[in-house]
Amino acid sequence: DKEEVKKYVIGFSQCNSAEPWREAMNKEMMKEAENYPEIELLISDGNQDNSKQVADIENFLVREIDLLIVSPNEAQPLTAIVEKVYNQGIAVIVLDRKILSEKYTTFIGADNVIIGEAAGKYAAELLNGKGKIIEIWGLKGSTPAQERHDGFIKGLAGNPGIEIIYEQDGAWLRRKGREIMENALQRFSNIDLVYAHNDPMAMGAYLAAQNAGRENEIYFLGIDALPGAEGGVQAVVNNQLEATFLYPTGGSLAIKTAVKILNNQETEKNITLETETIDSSNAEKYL
Amino acid sequence: MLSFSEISKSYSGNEVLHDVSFDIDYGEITALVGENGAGKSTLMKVLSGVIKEYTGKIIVGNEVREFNSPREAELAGISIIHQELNLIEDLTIAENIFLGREPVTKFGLLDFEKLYEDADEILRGFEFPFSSKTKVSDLNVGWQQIVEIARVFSIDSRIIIMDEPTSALTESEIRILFEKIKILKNQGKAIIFISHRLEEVFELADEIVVLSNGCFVGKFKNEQIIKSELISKMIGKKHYETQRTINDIENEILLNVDGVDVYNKKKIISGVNFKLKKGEILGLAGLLGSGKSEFLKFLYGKKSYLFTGTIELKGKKIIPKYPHCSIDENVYYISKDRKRDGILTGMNITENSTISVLQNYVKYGCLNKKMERQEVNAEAEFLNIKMNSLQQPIETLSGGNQQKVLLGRGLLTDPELLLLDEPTRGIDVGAKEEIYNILMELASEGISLIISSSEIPELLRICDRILVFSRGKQRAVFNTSETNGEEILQFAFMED
Amino acid sequence: MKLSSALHNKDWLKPVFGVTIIFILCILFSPESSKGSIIFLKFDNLTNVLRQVSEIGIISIGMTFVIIAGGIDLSVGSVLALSATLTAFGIMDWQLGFTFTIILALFSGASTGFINGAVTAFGKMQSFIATLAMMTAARGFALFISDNNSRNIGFGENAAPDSFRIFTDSFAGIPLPVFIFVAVTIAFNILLQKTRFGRYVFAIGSNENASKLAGLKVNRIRIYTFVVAGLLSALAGIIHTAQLLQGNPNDGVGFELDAIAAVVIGGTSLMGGKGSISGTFAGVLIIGLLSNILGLHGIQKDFQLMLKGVIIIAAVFIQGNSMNYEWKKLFTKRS
Amino acid sequence: MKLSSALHNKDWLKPVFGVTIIFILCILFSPESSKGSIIFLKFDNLTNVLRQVSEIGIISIGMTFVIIAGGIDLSVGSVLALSATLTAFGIMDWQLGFTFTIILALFSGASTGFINGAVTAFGKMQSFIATLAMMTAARGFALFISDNNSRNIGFGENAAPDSFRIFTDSFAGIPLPVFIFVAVTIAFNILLQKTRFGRYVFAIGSNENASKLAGLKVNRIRIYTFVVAGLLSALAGIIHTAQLLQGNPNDGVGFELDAIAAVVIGGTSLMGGKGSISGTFAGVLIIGLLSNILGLHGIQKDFQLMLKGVIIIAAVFIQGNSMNYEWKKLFTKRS
Ligand SMILES: Nc1ncnc2c1ncn2[C@@H]1O[C@H](COP(=O)(O)OP(=O)(O)OP(=O)(O)O)[C@@H](O)[C@H]1O
Ligand SMILES: Nc1ncnc2c1ncn2[C@@H]1O[C@H](COP(=O)(O)OP(=O)(O)OP(=O)(O)O)[C@@H](O)[C@H]1O
Ligand SMILES: [Mg+2]
Ligand SMILES: [Mg+2]
Repeated sequence: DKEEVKKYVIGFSQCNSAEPWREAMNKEMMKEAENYPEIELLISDGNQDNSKQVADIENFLVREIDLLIVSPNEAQPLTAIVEKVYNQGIAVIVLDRKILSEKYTTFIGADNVIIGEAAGKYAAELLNGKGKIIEIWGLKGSTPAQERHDGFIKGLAGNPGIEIIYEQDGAWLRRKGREIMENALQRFSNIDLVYAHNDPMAMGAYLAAQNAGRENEIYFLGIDALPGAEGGVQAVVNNQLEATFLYPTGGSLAIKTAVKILNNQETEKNITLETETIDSSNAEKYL
Repeated sequence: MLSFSEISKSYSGNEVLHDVSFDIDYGEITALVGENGAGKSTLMKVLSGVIKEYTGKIIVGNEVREFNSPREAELAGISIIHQELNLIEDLTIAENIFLGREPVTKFGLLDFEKLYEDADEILRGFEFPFSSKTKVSDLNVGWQQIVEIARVFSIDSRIIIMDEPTSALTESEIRILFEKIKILKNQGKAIIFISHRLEEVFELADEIVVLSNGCFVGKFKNEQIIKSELISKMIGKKHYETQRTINDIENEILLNVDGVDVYNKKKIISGVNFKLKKGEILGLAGLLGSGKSEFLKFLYGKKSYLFTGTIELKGKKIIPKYPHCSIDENVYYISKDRKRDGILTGMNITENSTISVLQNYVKYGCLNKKMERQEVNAEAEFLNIKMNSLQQPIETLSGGNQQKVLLGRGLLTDPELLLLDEPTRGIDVGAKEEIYNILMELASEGISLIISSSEIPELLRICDRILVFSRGKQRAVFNTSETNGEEILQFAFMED
Repeated sequence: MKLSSALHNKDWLKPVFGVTIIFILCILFSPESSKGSIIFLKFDNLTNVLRQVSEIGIISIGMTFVIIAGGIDLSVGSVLALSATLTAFGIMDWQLGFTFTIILALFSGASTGFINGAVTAFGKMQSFIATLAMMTAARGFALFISDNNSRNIGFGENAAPDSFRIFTDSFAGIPLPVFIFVAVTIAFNILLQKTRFGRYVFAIGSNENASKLAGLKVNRIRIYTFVVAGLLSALAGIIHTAQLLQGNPNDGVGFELDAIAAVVIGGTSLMGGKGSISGTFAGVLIIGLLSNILGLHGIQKDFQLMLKGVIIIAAVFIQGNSMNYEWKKLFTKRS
Repeated sequence: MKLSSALHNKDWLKPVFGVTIIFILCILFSPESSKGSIIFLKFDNLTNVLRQVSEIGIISIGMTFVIIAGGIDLSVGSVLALSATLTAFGIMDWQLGFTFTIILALFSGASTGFINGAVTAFGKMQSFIATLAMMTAARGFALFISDNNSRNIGFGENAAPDSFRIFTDSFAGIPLPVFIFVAVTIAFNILLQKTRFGRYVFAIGSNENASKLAGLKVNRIRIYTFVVAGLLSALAGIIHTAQLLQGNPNDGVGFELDAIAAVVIGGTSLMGGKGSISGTFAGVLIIGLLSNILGLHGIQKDFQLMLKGVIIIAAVFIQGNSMNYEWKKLFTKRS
């Protein structure tokens, strides 16, 4: 019966399910997991709180999981517990964000700096080396926000004509994106491009501009490129966002890799997911 | 010697004390009397550091003193029992008595053993039936008042102020209190005693100071003034005691209480049996904790207690459950615990008066405030409430006037049966007389009243019949004309 | 004496006064556009402020009732999310049409409010706990309905009916949510100040015991206050969905604190028995103006937060306390 | 009478009773391991629960003082973040060494607490507002210090001194934070129950006016309660840093609600004047056990949230109300 079939328990510690990108990751995993009747997938939500995520993993340990997949909220705080799991002989797949140790089985993830850089280069090209940019940050003090910013600056390098005239913390929220843009629109009569650290904030900014009748004079760039009606790809197809940059969740790959590991097959230590620039030229095929 | 020198105080432009000057001697009991709102409490608050903004001087010994807080006054040897209860309900009796002066062990921790021992010791002197470990919130007003008194007795002060300490007490506690006050007097302390019960004043005081409308009227030696003279000094006019004309009580029975026992886990009231006619006034007499208040609360449905026996109102069996149901039956109740069960703090006089009858002022779904004000105004005039305006928050009225507002609240509901617990608590002689007249007039209009009171003379004055409780049991019912104070007390003291 | 009693009775003067001062400060500290005009005063900016605060404003109006009655409602943010989710799914997936979607969303608010009130009143539970539980449960329910997905609203075939656009439209340059916010403020101000129910709300917040003895149906009144709060949170949820063209079960986090803050800044006491809708309106505006002026300056988050802390205190002093404590004294000195 | 007074005075029985029931329920509903043992009861799991709640627990103890005194402290989460940030920077960047770092962090808590208290007491402001402002400002200050970055703690050369490891160590299999939590609980229980200060905290929360009339220095006592809350939040911040090996200015968001919830579930009234440390301890455990058992089951988030809502209500009934309302009546009749 069922108990017999579910040989393996995989615990996935997600750091925050309240974000669309991460929820997409969860969904991808659940869908993939359905292909393997022998595994049972437990997903916990860290609520964007390091302590909570550590507790979640501790609970997994008590539950005697066979494999841990973890997408850390922050690297350092999760390192010790992940090491502890690994040291107990349980395989660990680290997703999306690394930990500060080599004690894991496989890392799967994309590189935020590279994505930011791609966005920066794309922006520089769009603006022909001259223009005024609004940057809407993810939660300040969080690693991805910092990296997406750093990459973007790197991508813009060598374009002294391009200037970031206004930046605010949008905490990854569509509502904040809209509010920040509304203020920016009042403040600046000249805005050429908006770079938001994720698609929902970019869409929020777009709504604000649309409301002010200025959506056509501004380019909107987002990050994540989630598929589906709610995702950034659809927004590109709708001509709302100029482009979005794929930040693959790695969800299904993580499950596939997990199954390999559980079946004692060899896996690579580090799997880097490729990013992709999605604009009107290729959006349709990512829908 | 303690002297007040040209003390003035005003609120919102209204002067409530006007150049009051007089002296008080140590080793004497000085009574302070005056109408409701005369400024007695205000003057005492000035003396005890509660009110900081006033003009004039307070001279203690030969020194002009200005107290910025009650604490400073207490350190200077002045302590006070306020008119309104000021206890910390969530603490125990002992903790209240020694608040701010708790004994500590040598480790700096509270010495609970000593705390409770000392408190019990003090309370024993008052024949207090509860352990000092009881939480104050579990006591009724009378007992709380004794805790307040005990608190002041535990402080070694030279000047002791008591603002209506007896208004919630019955005869036996008052006797004990007076004995204690006399001991203090003999220790050479100055005692300022405020009361509206003039018999007490004459019994206790050496000197009597009269205030009227915020002005000092005079200081008299007890022996040199008689009651009627004192009253006319207080209220500025001649005072008549109208006698109840035992009138044509209708024969229709409004309320029939038949063999009622009330339970709250155990039996708290038993054997209540009486018929109340339309237009009749029934008095409830009894000692502190005898169950008379509890019975009124039960009849009104303040709490839904279990009971046996039957209660018929207008020939219909009722089970008292909720106040709003009682009000629908035209029964209204006014508690003696103004602060806890009466006033709506922060709301004004109008709002406090009409809260039970708002449906009368609804027009197009909204309240017609003009109509509301007019009716309250009329009511306030009828009750002779002393106030600045109808917009005044109720807690800024003098105690007696708050009581009148609450009475007005009840009258506005057009009751057929009024249940009044100590309706004249804290009300001055003149106003008391007014209220008696009002109550008797209500009765003559066909309203029935049940009045619980700790003042037997009061019951004897206005009631048609008096029912005596002791230890939760109905002991007797008398026709007022056929009994006297001693007999009632005899039954009130009855043990099982 | 005249001025004193005018100030005493016309309590709405105080908040107006407070907001006016904040408004003037905003003008003084506003950045200027390249052409030297005051950005803060631009018509568009002012309507933006109003539109941005409209959701939290509507919620705060409901919260005012609960708080005056001596309670608190922590579930408003989750109820907003639930209503927003129901709105999006109702209009897009379940094709309920305009009217039924709105009814469904409002109903969700009314029933969560009812449960809050019933648990508080009959369960004799502190409303903090009852609504904390609802805060959790309503969010869970929103996630359940939506399968943890946000739902975008589109127009056109098989999507939202055009009538739904009304929520995003502007009239005379002013977005509908602003009108709704103002209308709600006026209507509920009347409810609080001019009706029996309003009076009862004050009474039970002031002294529950005395109210019961005066014949008020305390439990029922308390429940109604929570229903008001729930209904208005749901209304805010509908507007939220229309504004962002998305119903997101994860939205509205932290709104309870914002709303309570607006109410309290508006002079309503958390101890119950005191407060006003006009005060809350002022509190909402003060918070909105504050965010706006800081946002216009594009101040960095750390400084923005530190400044905001200081300004909140200052605003409360300007708006409430100064009037309560000092000014009042000035005016009420006998003379 | 004997039993009655035992129950009446020994208020700690109530929470013990409540937690015991919850504990038993956790055992009953625990998942089983593959070998059939009860997972919930594993030693590691139980110490996990204790360690997980230790931070919020320490904060809740401080919060209890503030709430009993009739106030509220919303700034605890931000103060934790500030202290955590200062700890990390103090020990890593500023090389203050163990003792001075701890002193600095605790000092930050004491001073934010002092400011909270002073603004509340002397500014005559509702503590909700004063601490809301501090919640914002302290977070801003933490971000400012750290330049919006979290700071990792390492050991070895030029890094944290080894003495700092004590916070992460275990003794007899039990982590130090658990010992600290228990010690804080005991010490502050004594402070609340057995000292004058403790009595005064109850007094001002129960009736501020009467306390003033009785000569208590109400303002000073109120300030002390906030200092206690600030200090303990800072202590939690130090532990937080040690546990996660990181000082993060964005941490501690929402802790204020968790802490208040624990206090209120523990039977302390938000109206002030009533409450106990043992109740809070129980409240903290109840919340911890609840999260643990839900976490162990790996239930989906939406169901988890809905369940949690229901269980909170149930827990409060089991732990507080049943005892408060029915039992108490049974036992406290004098006879
Ligand atoms: N806070 C206040 N604001 C405005 N008026 C006040 C305030 N406190 C007292 N008053 C007014 O001062 C006057 C004197 O009140 P006070 O309490 O001293 O009277 P009293 O002589 O003690 O009367 P009673 O016998 O009824 O207790 C009253 O008219 C009262 O309305
Ligand atoms: N809240 C309460 N809890 C438990 N017992 C109570 C409570 N209130 C009153 N009692 C008890 O009920 C009995 C009747 O009290 P009640 O207040 O009716 O006395 P009373 O005759 O009216 O005296 P008083 O003059 O003090 O009002 C007393 O034994 C009293 O201790
Ligand atoms: Mg008086
Ligand atoms: Mg009584």
